[in-house]
Amino acid sequence: MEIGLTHYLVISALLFTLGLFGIVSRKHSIMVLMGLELILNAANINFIAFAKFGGMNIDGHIAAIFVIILAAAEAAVALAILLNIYQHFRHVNMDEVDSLKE
Amino acid sequence: MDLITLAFYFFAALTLVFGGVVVFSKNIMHAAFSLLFTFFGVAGLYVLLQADFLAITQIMIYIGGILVLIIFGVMLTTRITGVDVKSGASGRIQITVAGIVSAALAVLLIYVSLTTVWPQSPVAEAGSTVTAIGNTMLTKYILAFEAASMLLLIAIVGAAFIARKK
Amino acid sequence: MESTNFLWDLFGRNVWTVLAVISLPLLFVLVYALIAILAELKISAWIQERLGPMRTGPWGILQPVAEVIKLLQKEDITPDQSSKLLYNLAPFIIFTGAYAAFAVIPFSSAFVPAGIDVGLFYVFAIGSISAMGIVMGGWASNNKYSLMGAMRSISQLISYEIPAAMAILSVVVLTSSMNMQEISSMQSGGFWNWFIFGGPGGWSKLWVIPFTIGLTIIYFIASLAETNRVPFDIPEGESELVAGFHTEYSGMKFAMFFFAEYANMFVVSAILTTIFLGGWNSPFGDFLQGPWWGVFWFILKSFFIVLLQIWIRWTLPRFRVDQLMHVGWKVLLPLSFVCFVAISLFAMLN
Amino acid sequence: MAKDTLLLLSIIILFTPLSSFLINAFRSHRSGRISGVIGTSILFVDMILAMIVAFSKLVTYSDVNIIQTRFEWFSIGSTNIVIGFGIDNIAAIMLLVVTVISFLVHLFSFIYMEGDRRFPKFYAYLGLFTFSMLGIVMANNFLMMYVFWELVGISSYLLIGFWYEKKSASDAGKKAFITNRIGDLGFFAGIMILFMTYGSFMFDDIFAGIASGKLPFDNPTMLTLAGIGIFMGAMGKSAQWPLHVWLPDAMEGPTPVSALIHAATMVAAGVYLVAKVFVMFTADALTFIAVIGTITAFVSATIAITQTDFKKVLAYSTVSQLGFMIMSLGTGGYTNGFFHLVTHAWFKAALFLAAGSVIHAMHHAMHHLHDHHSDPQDINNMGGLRKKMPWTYFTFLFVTLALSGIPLTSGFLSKDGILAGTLAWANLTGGWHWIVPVLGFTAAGMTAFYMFRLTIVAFHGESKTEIASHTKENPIQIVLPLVVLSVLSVWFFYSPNPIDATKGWFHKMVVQPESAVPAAYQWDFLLSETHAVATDVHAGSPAHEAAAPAIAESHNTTPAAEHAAAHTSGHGYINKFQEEVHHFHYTAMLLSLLIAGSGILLAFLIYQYKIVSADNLERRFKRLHTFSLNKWYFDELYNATIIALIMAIAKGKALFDGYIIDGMVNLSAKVTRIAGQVIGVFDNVVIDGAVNLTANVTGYMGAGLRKLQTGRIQSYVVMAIVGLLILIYFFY
Repeated sequence: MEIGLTHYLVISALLFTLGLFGIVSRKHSIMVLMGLELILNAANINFIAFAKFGGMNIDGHIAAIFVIILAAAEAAVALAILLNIYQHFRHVNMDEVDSLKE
Repeated sequence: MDLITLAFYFFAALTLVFGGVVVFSKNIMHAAFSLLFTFFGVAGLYVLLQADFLAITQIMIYIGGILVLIIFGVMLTTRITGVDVKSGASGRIQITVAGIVSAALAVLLIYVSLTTVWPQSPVAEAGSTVTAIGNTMLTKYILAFEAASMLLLIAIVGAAFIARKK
Repeated sequence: MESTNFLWDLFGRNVWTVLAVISLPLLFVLVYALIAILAELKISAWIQERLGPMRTGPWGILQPVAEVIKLLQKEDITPDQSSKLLYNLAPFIIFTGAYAAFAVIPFSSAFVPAGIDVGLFYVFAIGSISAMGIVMGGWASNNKYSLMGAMRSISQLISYEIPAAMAILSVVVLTSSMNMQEISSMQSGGFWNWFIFGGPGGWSKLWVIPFTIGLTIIYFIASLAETNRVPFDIPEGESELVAGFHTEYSGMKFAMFFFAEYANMFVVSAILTTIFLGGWNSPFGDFLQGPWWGVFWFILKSFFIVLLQIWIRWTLPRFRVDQLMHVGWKVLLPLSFVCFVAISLFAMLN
Repeated sequence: MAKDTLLLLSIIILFTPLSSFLINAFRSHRSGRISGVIGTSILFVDMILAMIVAFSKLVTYSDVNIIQTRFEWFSIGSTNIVIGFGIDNIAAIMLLVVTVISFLVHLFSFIYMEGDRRFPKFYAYLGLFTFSMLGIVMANNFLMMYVFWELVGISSYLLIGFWYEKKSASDAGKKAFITNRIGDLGFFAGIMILFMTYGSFMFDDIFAGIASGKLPFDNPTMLTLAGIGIFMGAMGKSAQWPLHVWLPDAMEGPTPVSALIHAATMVAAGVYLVAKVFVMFTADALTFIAVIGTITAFVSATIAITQTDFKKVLAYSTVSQLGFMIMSLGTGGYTNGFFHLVTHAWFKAALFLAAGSVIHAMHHAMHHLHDHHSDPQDINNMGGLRKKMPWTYFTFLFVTLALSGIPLTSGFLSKDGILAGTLAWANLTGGWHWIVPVLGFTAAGMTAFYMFRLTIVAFHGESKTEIASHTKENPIQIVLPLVVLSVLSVWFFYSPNPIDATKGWFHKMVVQPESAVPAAYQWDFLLSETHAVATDVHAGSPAHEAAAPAIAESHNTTPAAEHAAAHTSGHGYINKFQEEVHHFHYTAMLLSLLIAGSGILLAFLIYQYKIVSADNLERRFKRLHTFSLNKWYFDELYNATIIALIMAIAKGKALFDGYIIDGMVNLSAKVTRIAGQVIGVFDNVVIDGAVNLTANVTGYMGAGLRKLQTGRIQSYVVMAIVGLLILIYFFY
């Protein structure tokens, strides 16, 4: 079978659900962040796949680039925030970060 | 089965298997390093999709940037006393729920992917995308491009401000 | 730029040809590494006014071979509490990163393993895989020196990547291409057309010569840092961190690191050669110009840079960490920006 | 000096003492001496400015009736409240009197109050008082007049009760204030009658209204009542019988205060007020004023005879002299009444400051002897001070002569004029009115008697106590004001002729204004000939306004009046009264000299040469003596009548309040409580039940739904995905 659009879509779907599972099932914030990256990658695969097969052409690439830019910015800010959270709580478990100030 | 198909399955497997490792690993460092391979696999898929610029961008930013950041984050926010650094799984109920929901979503998405009739267009000619991306970026998407540059600048300044020691 | 690879023309595209293309640089690297090790030993000896290895072979020229055999024979120790998988994986990752860069290096006008349009960008991106390998090995060793060495290495790599990127980008601005083969062919016609001297062009290029020379120096310094060579060898500074991220490695895996380091040295030298020193072009116009002579010139120039690196290693002392960061962020980065802006202006006005 | 400049300077003069008050009030916890320097120097500046303004008015603008300004303050509905200020001749003279005496008192107090722990506060109060008094002087409307009237009252209250640790002092302050309030009630009522009728507080508007023939409630009696009401204010301030009781008690305040406020300025405010609004008094009102003045003069003179407290004697003497002034105004002797105010201000201030000097010296001596029980103010503790304090003695003696009405003094000029005026008035009106000059002359004689009694007992002979023999003269800051003030009591300052002041500058400057009251309700002899003719011919016509030159601003009064008088009678007199006064001038002079001389002689016979025994006299007129000594039992009378009545009413009201009102309140409370209990049960069971039911239902629902709101992003993600699944399931 010729490798076509659906192949990529299926891979993207699986990667997306893996990312979703990572986000939902982990307490560690960085694990959640990793799950998020997986989801973004899944989305990007879709963009590129549609760029090639679905006629999105170069616009798909551009969209993917912006996704990557956003991912970079998000990772930088998120990790800075996590550092701060760690300084306060000595851990970064999402469900235990429950007070706004000391 | 030609080389391209083989490569596709190789990269798909690389992506999904290590994606699974990322998600299911009990060791957060293992998860982080598995992410390297996942990203690499995705980059490979991009190459197969004739998005060479995107593939290299993927390697450069995801591996050289985000992944490094994540590993730094792990190291700075976890007491690394030994090599087994727990990735902090939630309670069993939560994992079960997450599994069920994710599986349901996966089934649904795959079902949708397979059954929908996607608008297909003739496969684009292979060739360099760099020029095209550059031209489009600086004409059609110039505003978004500038906004993204501002966003990055602000993110850098903000991250540096937030993270510095009080 | 379709196919600048003579092997494709000779044998057509099949699995065997691909394998040959893939392994050719490996062969080269093996030979090169032996020579480079010997050079390192000998040059250090001469600089320190001693003879160096003399016993293995005439003037000790077989000493690198002996070293390799020694390393292969050594017991391969894996620390008990280490993360086994990652520990074993790290050297390969690093070597992969170093070796992957060879894919786009144009040895000759007729040979480049993969002539892709974004070659420079690719080289640059692939360097980060080495970084991942370093941190992987450092962490998996479960040794605080290793970990600290790895973290220092990463921060150093990130810091010096930016000046290096600015240098490369300046050339990209001048050439409007990231294809290394194209960049090389642009510099044909004598050393005066090399990008260290502003590339091909009329007399107006005199304005940018100071900046291009400056960028060459900046790139060279940054490349020293990226390969963790003296004076930027803090990640493996033996007086502080024993041996940095590869403290725990021994035997064959240590050899891999060693190998990767020398490969990296060659990669950065090759890039420098390609983008600033005319690549496979003869410095004297049509004199000794051609596909085969190109290989000669290219290897000669790259080797010259490698020797320069070795020379510096035995001449300069090591930086402190804060000095390192200072130089990277407060000296090289602004200077490279200045040069980049100047060159961009020039390119825009031309 | 332009008129605008003059008005501007006046405003500065008005507010300069206020700055002294503010500065000293805010540094009341700091060192004292600086406050004294600040207050005194500010008053010095003020005095210089006042002199400039006064001379400018009296010399440059002597023919201008009043230089004034008016502006709208605020408006209530369609009624605009207009106020303003202005300087006429009497105001200019009062400016001089007030600022000069105030400055001298400031200077005097520098030594007298030295060491007092509320020294800065004292100067602050003095500043406030001076400000208020200047406000009264400059006011050209009833509203401002009333406001500053009360301000003067409050600063007087503060100064009388300055040593409030002493119960008598704080009581005296309250008494002064409350008694004044009674008079002010009449004042306010009078103002309101006028305001309701004429819709303005401005003197000009009101006088013009009266002159145009418009009467309050169309009733001449109401005009008389308004006049009497306003005069009641003057009665309070100027301590007229029967509201005179506060002034002697006010001597509890520091002596410089007594000199400034209770001798020279504030108590003169009543007289000033009467003079200022003189043109609106009807004949009946004037008679009332004259009678009150006469009674005051006589009654207080009798009391002064027996008092032994140095300051009390002076206080009653002040009351008596104020009675003279009021009497003079009441009998139509406008100029002489005001003249007496001015001359009296100088020498009474001098008397009080001399008293202060004596008391200060006595205090020092007591301090020296470690005596803390004797009364430094009792004249029986003094004696022989003539040799100890020569400066004080001679100045005191001179001003005593002035007060007694001996020729070559200013007192003689003014008092003689007053007595001549009473004779003329009695002659012109006749009947029982003759009692006024009779009592006036008697009081004048008694004045001479008690003043010399005071002088002889306190200063002549040998020292009666140890304390008196240890006194010594005070420093220059105390003596200088005495000398200045007594020099100002020489006749020369007012008229070159030592026995007749009518040709002096004062009588030229202070001319009796034309009455605004319609001729029917005014003594005919007080109306000028032109006015009388005008009213005869065009009664009730607008000619009134034109014929009342005193009313219109910057109208040339003096020459006009003179011109008119010259035309009609040819005698140079404004009206018949002036002429009559002139006829009685020498009679009155001889009579008063005779009476004053005999008073002095009697005093010398009794107290200096002891030819007539004081004790014998006292025994023989035991009842009269006791009556006088106890001040005619006025305080007791008030206690027994007014205060007792008020207390009885209050008690009745308290009973009413306690039984009937409280009972009703308690009853309604009880009823409400019972109703409340019933409603409470209903509330608890039915309403609360319903509310609780709603609340519980909501609560349980909330508790159930709350579980969804975990605060964990992950569960939200799960829910979002579940929602997405459901949506896709239904719509795909």
